[in-house]
Amino acid sequence: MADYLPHTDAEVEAMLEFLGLSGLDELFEVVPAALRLAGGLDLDEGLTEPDVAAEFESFAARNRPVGRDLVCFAGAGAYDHEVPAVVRALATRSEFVTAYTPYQAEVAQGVLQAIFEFQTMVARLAGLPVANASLYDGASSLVEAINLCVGATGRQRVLLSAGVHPHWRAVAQTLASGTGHELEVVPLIDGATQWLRAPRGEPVGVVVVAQPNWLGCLEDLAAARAHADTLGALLVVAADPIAGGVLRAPGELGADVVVGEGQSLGTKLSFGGPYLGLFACSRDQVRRLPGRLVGETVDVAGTRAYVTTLRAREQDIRREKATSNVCTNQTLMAVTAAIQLSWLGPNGLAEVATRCAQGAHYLAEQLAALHSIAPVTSAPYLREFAVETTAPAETVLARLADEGFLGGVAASALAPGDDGSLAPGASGHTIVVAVTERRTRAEIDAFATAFGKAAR
Amino acid sequence: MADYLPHTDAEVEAMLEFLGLSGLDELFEVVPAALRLAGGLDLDEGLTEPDVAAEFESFAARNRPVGRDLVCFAGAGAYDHEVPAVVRALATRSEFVTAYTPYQAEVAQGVLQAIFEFQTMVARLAGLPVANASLYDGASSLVEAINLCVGATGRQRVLLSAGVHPHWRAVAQTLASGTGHELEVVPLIDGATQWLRAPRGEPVGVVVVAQPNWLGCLEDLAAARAHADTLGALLVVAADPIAGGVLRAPGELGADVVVGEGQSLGTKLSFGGPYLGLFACSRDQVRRLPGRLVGETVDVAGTRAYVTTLRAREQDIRREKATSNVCTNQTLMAVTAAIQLSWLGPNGLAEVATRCAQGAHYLAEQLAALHSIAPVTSAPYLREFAVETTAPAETVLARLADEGFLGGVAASALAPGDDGSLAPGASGHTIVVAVTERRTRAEIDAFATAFGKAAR
Amino acid sequence: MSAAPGGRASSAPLLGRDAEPTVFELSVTGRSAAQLRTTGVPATPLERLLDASYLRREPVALPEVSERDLVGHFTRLSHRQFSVDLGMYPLGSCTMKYNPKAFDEIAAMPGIADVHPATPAPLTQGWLAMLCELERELCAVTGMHAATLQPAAGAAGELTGLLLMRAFHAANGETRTKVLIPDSAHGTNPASVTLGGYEVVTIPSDARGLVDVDALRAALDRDVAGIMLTNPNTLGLFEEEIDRIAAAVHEVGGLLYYDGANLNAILGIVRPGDMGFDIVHLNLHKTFATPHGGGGPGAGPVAVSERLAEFLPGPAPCRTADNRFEWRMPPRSIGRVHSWHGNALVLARAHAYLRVHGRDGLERVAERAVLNANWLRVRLHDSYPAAFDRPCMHEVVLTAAELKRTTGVRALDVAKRLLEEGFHAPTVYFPLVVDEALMVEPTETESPQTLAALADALERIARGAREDPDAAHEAPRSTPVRRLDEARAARRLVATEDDRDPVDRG
Amino acid sequence: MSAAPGGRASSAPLLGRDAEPTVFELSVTGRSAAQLRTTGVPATPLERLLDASYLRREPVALPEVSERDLVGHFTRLSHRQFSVDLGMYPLGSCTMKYNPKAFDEIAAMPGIADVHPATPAPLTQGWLAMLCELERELCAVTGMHAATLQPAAGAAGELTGLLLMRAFHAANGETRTKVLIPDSAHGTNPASVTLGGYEVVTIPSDARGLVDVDALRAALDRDVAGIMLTNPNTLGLFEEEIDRIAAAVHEVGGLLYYDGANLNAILGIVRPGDMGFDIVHLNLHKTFATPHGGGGPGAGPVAVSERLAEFLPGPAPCRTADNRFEWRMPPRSIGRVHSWHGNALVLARAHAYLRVHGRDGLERVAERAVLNANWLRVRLHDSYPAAFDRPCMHEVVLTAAELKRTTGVRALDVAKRLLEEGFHAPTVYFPLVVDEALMVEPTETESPQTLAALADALERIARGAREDPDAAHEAPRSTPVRRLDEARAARRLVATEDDRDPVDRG
Ligand SMILES: Cc1ncc(COP(=O)(O)O)c(C=O)c1O
Ligand SMILES: Cc1ncc(COP(=O)(O)O)c(C=O)c1O
Repeated sequence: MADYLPHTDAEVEAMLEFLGLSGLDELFEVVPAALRLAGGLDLDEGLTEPDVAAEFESFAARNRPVGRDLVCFAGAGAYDHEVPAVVRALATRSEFVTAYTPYQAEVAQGVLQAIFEFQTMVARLAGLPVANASLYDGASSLVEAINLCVGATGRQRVLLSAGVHPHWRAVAQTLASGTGHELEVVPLIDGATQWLRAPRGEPVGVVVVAQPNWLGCLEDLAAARAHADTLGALLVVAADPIAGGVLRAPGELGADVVVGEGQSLGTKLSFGGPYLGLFACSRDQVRRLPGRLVGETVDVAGTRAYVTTLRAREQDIRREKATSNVCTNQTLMAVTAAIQLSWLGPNGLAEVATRCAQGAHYLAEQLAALHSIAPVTSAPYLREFAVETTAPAETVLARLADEGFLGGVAASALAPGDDGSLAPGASGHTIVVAVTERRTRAEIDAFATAFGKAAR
Repeated sequence: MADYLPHTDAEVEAMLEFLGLSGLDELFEVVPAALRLAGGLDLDEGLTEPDVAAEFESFAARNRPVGRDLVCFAGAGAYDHEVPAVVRALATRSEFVTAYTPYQAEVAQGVLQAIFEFQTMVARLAGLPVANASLYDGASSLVEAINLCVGATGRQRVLLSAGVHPHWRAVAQTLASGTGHELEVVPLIDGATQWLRAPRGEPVGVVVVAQPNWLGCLEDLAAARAHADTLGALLVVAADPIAGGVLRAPGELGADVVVGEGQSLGTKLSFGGPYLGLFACSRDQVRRLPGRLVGETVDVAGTRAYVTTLRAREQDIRREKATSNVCTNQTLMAVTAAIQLSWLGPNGLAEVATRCAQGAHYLAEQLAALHSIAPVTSAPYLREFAVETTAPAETVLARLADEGFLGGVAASALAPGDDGSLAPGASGHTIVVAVTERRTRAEIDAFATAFGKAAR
Repeated sequence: MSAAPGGRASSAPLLGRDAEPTVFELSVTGRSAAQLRTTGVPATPLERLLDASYLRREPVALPEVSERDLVGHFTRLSHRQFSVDLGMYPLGSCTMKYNPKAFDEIAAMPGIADVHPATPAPLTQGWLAMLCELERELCAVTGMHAATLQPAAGAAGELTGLLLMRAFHAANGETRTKVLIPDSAHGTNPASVTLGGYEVVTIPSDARGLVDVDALRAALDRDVAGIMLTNPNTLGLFEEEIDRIAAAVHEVGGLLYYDGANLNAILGIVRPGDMGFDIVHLNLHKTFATPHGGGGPGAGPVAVSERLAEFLPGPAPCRTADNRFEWRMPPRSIGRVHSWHGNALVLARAHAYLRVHGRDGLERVAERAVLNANWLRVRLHDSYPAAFDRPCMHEVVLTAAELKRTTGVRALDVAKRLLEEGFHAPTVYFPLVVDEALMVEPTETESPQTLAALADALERIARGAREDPDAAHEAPRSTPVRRLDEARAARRLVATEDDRDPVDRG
Repeated sequence: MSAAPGGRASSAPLLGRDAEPTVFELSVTGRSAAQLRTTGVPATPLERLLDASYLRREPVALPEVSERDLVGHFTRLSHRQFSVDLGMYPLGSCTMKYNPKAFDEIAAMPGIADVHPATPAPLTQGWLAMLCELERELCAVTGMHAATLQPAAGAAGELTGLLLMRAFHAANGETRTKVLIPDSAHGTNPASVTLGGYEVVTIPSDARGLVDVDALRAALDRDVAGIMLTNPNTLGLFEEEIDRIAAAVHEVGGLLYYDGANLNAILGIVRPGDMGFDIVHLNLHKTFATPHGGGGPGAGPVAVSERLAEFLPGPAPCRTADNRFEWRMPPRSIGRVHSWHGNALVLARAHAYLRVHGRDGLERVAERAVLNANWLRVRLHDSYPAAFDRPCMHEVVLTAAELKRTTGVRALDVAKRLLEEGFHAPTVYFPLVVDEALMVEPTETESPQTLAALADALERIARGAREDPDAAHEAPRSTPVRRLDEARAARRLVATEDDRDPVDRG
């Protein structure tokens, strides 16, 4: 009998006696007898911690992680960036890990100030004045951005570039079944979103574009802004925070809302979660902001202090009229990101982005030189690009795994073949390949060689 | 250029200017030019943390650790006991890890109270009233115990059971070259120390016995006490703290000083260090106690508080007349042990010891049943025992490693063949095998099978 | 906008007692902590790889600090933060139980944590197997048929559940418009209903603190898509008439949604499925002890009865005939609700928790949680009566209304005084239906001694309120900061370093 | 003697501010935290395996706590503890620099940390290779020929060095009896000399704070086995006449021992070997940033010149001709000085530190350490003059003698006031030769901003001493506890829970 319950039998007895009860069962007398579970839950008996750890060792043995097992060339929304020990050591301090949402600010200045710092960093990255305390992931930030813009414009029609991550688009589509927003995907041609001059029909409230897009291509944000202006719509940019270390800030190029996936900022690949939804917007929209916002103030003694603010937007106060239903968010990842970005600093972040670009271009050169394989688009790219393979993408990846590489992401695994982002029919043979600053020249050389063989 | 230095170049310049210096070199003008190192140290240029981590990954790859690589049946002074995540999480809190010796008690109550608790636990384990805040390892505790007893009795002659760990005896011998103590080894016969009625020569000041001894055999402490009494000597017992969970406390059986190796109490195998020297003694000897001692007191407001006490014994006050030269000790391991023992509790510690005994006896049964291999002595044992092999011990261990077992410790690797603990000539073919509570029946069964094959 | 030249000192006063500068204030131009791997990749200038029009002119104005100052700063911030590991956190509705450290290590195993989410399924069989086991366990605990693990928190689970409701009715050719919610419900419920495209209809509580069944009946018609309930409800009371409620809702073709925030109370005692619920979300970060992280991450899987299973989000992990695992899209799936597969590491921790506890352990959890809450309820009866004077489940909502009337000391003051006493405060002013509510959830991992200490402190506070009410208004005084000017925070919004008045900077 | 029935509450007041009960006081009979692996080994009763005469009747009276209370207790204790990670620790002679977190992870790698020390050498080639590299690095840094890595701390290194001295002289057929030590030496030096079987002869410092070379010469004869020095000495001053000292000692056949506690000042600048030293210990826990652990572990390797190498302790890791590694006993080894191979994980961390810094980085370390100390010396000149008014190395010994004379505020009071200001105190009253000594070692990892803040605080304290000397005597007030009754601790020794007066218990 292993558990975390302190009560000794004698204590349970004493407590029951205090309550005038003769058994634990009586605590549940209010539960109608007919509903009571007979025979207990259909679960095994409890194990001890070391037994359970052994079970997890065997789960782990049936996975192929990056690192000592596979050298990672996969990206497509989740990246193998350096996370130093110092960030892990600080972000796992139990005061951050085992606290709840900072409802009692007097004893939550640690988390509150860290979020304030996080907000500042995200806002500066985005080039916008306000950022919130995080949302679930990139997809949920996108959805909230659309909701915000629809609310602000009163228009439910949304133009979504096919360059936005296919999963994010899928989530937006799912949640639109509740809100009733109309999503229209605008296709890519040669890696760039092809905005139609004047789409027919209802007035458009929101235009969404990704920078870089999910195939790694850099988009022309000025064109997206101009398009949104023509339509009288607000512009949402789904921006990668690492690329943001060297690319112009979307806010400066006219984005009204910037969203992003913050996994790259200190969080492990984690099989996809918990990740970190980034969200920044213009000052005008702050009362529509979803989720928590930390503000600076003073206490009764005049000492600087932090507190969640503009709470009247939130569900616990505003209920059905709230800007969003989010309550629990991804605070620990936000704190982690604040630590990681402080570790990187301005030059470190720029250096990481630059090294990604150098690595990706070096790989492209090698693939071209050794195997005449070129990116499928001529668009400029930073950290990743798509290539076509003769063998089916899944076969290629399986062969590469045998050689010790996570060789990229099959486009078809993420997006249906015809989602507008690729040439028709190409997706079953397309792999998106990413190179981060952690990849050495030797790894890239070995990968380029292996890739040529595997791709045939 | 990767390092941990905050100074920017501009700051260095400003500081030099403030000092009226024109270069960093001038800081070292006091160093005679002839002595100054020309051309820098004969070391490589610095690397970055991830580069160095990669080097350590490759060192690690050239070791065979216990756990996923080798199933551990080795002991002989270092044991593979359960250390739960909770102990690691608490003992690695940076307040404990990055503090210095608690010189300023007002800001060191965390470490001081933890040591006070540790002292209480060690004293209760030993069955003696006082324990110190730790020494380097089992061997250093033994040496300090001998020094204490010599000091107390004024007699430099020491009888050392051959059952005491050979390395500890070796250390005592090395350090005796400074103190001039005369160490005599008393041999084992069939695993038990063979005290001579009345050894000739100088009066004996100290008698030392191990419980269990290094071959795993339980000794008769009452006989050792009686022998010490006959000689008018003090009795030192080198006791294993895990075995202490079920064995009678040496202090209750008359030990004047109890020493031990505390590695089993929450510290990993760590290739031999840092470990933990345990030291407890009777109240009479407290002013001869080596090392730090924490005592309880109150602050000016009457609040209970802890402080290092009886400091007049220590080297920083007493200098050449100090009871010991120890300064830095193994505090972090002592704090770890306090946490581990609190996690175990009275019943947990007894359960661990009992399971060791069950595992060791089960292994012995299997070896006997499958291969007619029996322990080399008929003495009772708890966690380990010695067996003889037909093939040389080193060959047997190499074969077992190929099967995934760390199969024990070759007696000859620790002790010269003729140190009095084994039958003459037996040591090259003797392996000391340990079984802890972490070994499953399946592991023991597989090991017993493999051992029989390997031992031939 | 960038760091103050010169920066501030890193060494701030001791043990969390003094204000800590922001990391930007510690920043000095040119300082840095980052160390990257030496790769040997040719360092082609970026301008040769990308057109300058894409590139920013200045790097992002992030802090520039040494690793030493980084460590000092965030370590000191951690000393200004209460947490479960520091003491009792009786925050009602939040189930702040002890988070076992063993699961931190499990969630950090390289074979678990370092897996890319787009790794092909044949290379992630361990993860898929674990998620399938967890789905089965959640179904066993809730009495449901199938579950999605994608929702990242309770609220995301709610919205997923409402979209399932919508898909179900749509598949039946129905367009229903309303969802019923009791007035004691958590704010996420109505907010989710709106996002689900439904209208909220609020059902009052009766004098017992339970759903007013007559009012419920009156609200029911064929426009009602369903009802969202938690049982025990947010007053900590078991809805005894749940079977009647279920029958009534089902009768008009509505569905019952179970908000799992309070599931801790009934683990192994009664299952939502057996009470008649069709859709259940679980808050793994409450019930199954995954740490809250100062506000997240969580995980809010949704389990459903058989007739709703085909609508679940996907792709979902599935076991194949030959005992392998793959991703499959449920036939009439509403689609994806997460960027990847949900908060996977949180799911892993929950599975570990479930394996350690098992059938026997979970039942003990519920029993001890309910025992602790009732002990506090009875013990505190004279100073803080329960809002509804009947046996409670895992939490109890006390009221300070009488205290306020006689002394002027409000629930908020009691909460702040409790901070001084070393406890986190209960949830206050929720549920909204109780005047001066103090919602206390001790959880099962607190000992009788800790309960007694909490009760002592609360009674001391009540006595103190009579003797010196001002002291309570002044509380807390011993915390890292004192009561905040929240109005100023909203009025003069300073949400980033760049919003600060120039005078307040540096 | 065993736990108080009922125990105390776990939840103690907030953030380290209040006294924490001992873990024994939290104990309740029957409670437990331990969880052991399920093994399937037959659970034969112990009495059947061992004669009852060996067995204790009662289990050891250890605490009985839940895992939750265990975590609460030690987390709260950690909040009552200052550390490098929380702030500046200018403790002279202790080199409390930043301890890089990367090395915590390196020291925890399973292939490093989970290796049994008796694993045969063919299975630990990685460890042996690393230790060989470290030995080479330590020799490069000190200008020595070979080193032992066994000593577990500086004092253990000293004793090892003295035994090497003894073995060396013995091999030359000499029995020398005395070892010279300057009056400013650390207490471990004389204590080690005694344990080495030598008599201590104290050499006075001269007016410059350096060894009085004339006094030294006067003390030298053929009974002198050697001299122990640290350079820079404990006053932070470089012994400029080290070559003359070395020549004089060598002339009488003595050896020079270098106490490496202050090596940080001269890394890459000058090597002990080049100064004429024969034996050097290093404090890896000072110079190479391995964390002090609240008082240990450390590591005190001893490096020696070629003529002493054959006496080094063993077995020592050695590279063989075919580039493998094995353990070898030096030909005339003094023997073992550690249970195994030394504090191996501390050694691993130091190797990592040396690899990250390299030749260039180590020199920067020394430069910045000396720059910081001199900046403080000059900046504080008016309020706390240096005991010896000349350029210092990595640390400076200030004196509060004048402050005491004019205000009654002593070095101790200054130290306690500094605690209130959020800094650890400097080392006080050491070295003994300085009146009211405040020995300040900032280390190189503190920024100019932090130095300025320390200086500001010290000046504030000096000013305050003039205005209100009592306040300084009362300090510290904002720390977890205030000044202690140290006399009572010694008079009524309470060294364990069982020593406490019955009234103080529970
Ligand atoms: C009753 C109730 N329902 C729903 C939620 C929302 O859950 P989450 O915060 O995980 O989104 C909460 C959380 O506090 C709750 O207490
Ligand atoms: C000058 C000096 N020598 C020797 C030592 C002793 O070193 P250790 O504490 O590692 O035994 C110290 C430690 O404070 C010291 O400062």
